[in-house]
Amino acid sequence: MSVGIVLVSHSPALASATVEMARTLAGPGVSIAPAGGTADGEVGTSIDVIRNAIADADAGRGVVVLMDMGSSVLTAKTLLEDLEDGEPQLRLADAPFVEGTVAAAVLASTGAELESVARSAEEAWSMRKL
Amino acid sequence: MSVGIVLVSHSPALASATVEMARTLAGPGVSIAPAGGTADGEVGTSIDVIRNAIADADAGRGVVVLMDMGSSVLTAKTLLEDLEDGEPQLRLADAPFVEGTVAAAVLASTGAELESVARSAEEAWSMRKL
Amino acid sequence: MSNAITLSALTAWVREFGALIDTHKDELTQLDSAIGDADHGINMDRGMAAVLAALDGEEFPSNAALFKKIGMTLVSSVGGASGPLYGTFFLRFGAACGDAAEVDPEGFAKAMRAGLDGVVARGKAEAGDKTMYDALAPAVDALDDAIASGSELRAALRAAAGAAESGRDATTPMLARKGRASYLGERSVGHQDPGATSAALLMRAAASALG
Amino acid sequence: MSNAITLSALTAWVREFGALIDTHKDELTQLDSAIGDADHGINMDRGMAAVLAALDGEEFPSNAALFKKIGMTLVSSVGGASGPLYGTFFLRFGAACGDAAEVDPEGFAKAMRAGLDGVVARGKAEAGDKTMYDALAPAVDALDDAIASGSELRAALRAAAGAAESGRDATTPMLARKGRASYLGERSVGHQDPGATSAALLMRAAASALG
Ligand SMILES: Nc1ncnc2c1ncn2[C@@H]1O[C@H](COP(=O)(O)OP(=O)(O)O)[C@@H](O)[C@H]1O
Ligand SMILES: Nc1ncnc2c1ncn2[C@@H]1O[C@H](COP(=O)(O)OP(=O)(O)O)[C@@H](O)[C@H]1O
Ligand SMILES: [Mg+2]
Ligand SMILES: [Mg+2]
Ligand SMILES: [Mg+2]
Ligand SMILES: [Mg+2]
Repeated sequence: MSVGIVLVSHSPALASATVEMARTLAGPGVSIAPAGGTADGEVGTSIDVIRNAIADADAGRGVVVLMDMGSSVLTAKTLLEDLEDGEPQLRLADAPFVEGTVAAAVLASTGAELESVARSAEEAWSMRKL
Repeated sequence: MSVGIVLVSHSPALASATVEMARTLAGPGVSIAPAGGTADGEVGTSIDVIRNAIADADAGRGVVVLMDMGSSVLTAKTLLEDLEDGEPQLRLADAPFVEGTVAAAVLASTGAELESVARSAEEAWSMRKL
Repeated sequence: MSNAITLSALTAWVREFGALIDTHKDELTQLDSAIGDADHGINMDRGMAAVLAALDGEEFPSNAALFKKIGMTLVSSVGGASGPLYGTFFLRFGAACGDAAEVDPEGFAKAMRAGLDGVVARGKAEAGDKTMYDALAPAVDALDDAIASGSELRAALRAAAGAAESGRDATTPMLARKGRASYLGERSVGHQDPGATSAALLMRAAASALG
Repeated sequence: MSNAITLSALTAWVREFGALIDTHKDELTQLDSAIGDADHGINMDRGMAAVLAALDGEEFPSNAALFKKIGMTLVSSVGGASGPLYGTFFLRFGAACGDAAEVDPEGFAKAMRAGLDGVVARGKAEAGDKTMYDALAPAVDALDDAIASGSELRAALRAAAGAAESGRDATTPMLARKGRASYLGERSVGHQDPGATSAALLMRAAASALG
């Protein structure tokens, strides 16, 4: 299995839609899980939802975490820096949400390691479209 | 009504989820429409879907178009450069999809003009999260 | 130590903060509707209600344990940026208070500084960015100064609460540079920051519960 | 002009391209599964089937009108990057062919160049980026050279098709720098580009339908 990827978003729908898109582009071999919204499916972020998604995505090779914005970022940082205990190896990626996810998922599908997958997400900031 | 915003994506779900998130953050006064997937709801991009979304989002003040990647970008550019006839004033924004949309929607909600809304989307490339 | 702050006093402070949030929730949401997404009062009230529920009938062995529970509950339940920010504040506050079941005024001031540093570690706000930092930082400075110059805890906490309220008021002319309000650029000027407003309530609660 | 290419010959070229795509669709999809999302054959076949359906029983007054229909149909129906790329190719090809109902070999070569420029305007590919450009560009160069040096159209088109096929083969060792394959970095090396493969079919179709 690939390095894991978790998408933290305020919005359950945005996290799931981005996971689906990444699966389409990267193939079914990528271990990617959404962590959108609060535990009761509302807009917001929840540390429990994130923890569960990390457990889902982990296949023993570490998990790259991408965040949409605002409280997603703050919550993921709090998990990593203040609340982590015994989680799999985590690497927060500072990346544009959709573009970084696609880049990470495609690279992860080739069997790449945690750090290169995270870096490919982060390099998406220098992507230009027009 | 605000400047219009159209989100072109391969994925109907991604376009709709991003529209919803932007509406939550920017309020209901923003005129924003999804253009995701092909005319029959499959993954892909369609010029007709984009044209309809532009008509929906237009309130006479021009429309900023954001694209996820790949064929979304190519299709939107083809519309603007080779196929445009009589559409409202269009401005393609070269921006990260989610981050650019939120920035554009929040600014549009304040009544800003087409060019500043597009530029606020484009400035999202220099946003950092960590 | 005679003037130590006990665990039950610290609990009373948190309860008082919850009560003030409840009283001011509409005002906080109102402020967030001008430069945010109109949920700060809702967020904080949901979070503090969850905290008060988590404290009810529970016994905590130490400052650290009490504030770990409070911080984790806020991070899990608020659902907005203020959740991890206040959550980190309390987690770091508690860790700095240590494993005893009371803390002296110097220790309290140091723990407040540690909480503030946690907010900065989390959100990277600087002075003048129009955030809760602009209320918290002057309050922690005022607390340090008062205690260093030998004030009573009661007076020191009043000075801190006053400083937080001045800091809160000073956010009105600022241009937001952090959080969702920063997307508004110039249009964020002229509105009081919601997070600075709730932070001033945190300090006022300390003055009334611990003073 | 005696050796002019008629509108019905141009239509036959497009039909032949559609037939070749249909024959090779599994191969194209197979190639796209190595460095893409395994849909290039499906995309192109859906697009060309839509084009052939749109041409059936229709009369077009001019080159420009015919190729506008073809280009728009591809942009609307392919659903992948190749849709707007081939769509723009045909739109610009048709506009350069002009409002007549035939085109001489020089005009045809100029229109091919305009189509190629359209692909570049759209996708910004450069030589060596491992895209359809790497098959199309040498083909258009070969066509220009052959016609400038007085070759017959038939020979010129064969030279162009051969150049496209060499260009296609040369994509195998390249590192992808455009499109989805570019995410793979080094791992894109060693695979033939699907879009270059379909572009070689476009030139082979011209050689057999127009030669
Ligand atoms: N990076 C940050 N650093 C410090 N405080 C911040 C930061 N981002 C936001 N805030 C504070 O959070 C408040 C908004 O909280 P809230 O409305 O509950 O969350 P959200 O913005 O996610 O809806 C702001 O008024 C501001 O004081
Ligand atoms: N920017 C570009 N410029 C030129 N050709 C490109 C570009 N992007 C992709 N291509 C071509 O498109 C082909 C892939 O087409 P296809 O699989 O139909 O679309 P998608 O990549 O959207 O699934 C690639 O093999 C490449 O030749
Ligand atoms: Mg808010
Ligand atoms: Mg919110
Ligand atoms: Mg493909
Ligand atoms: Mg595709």
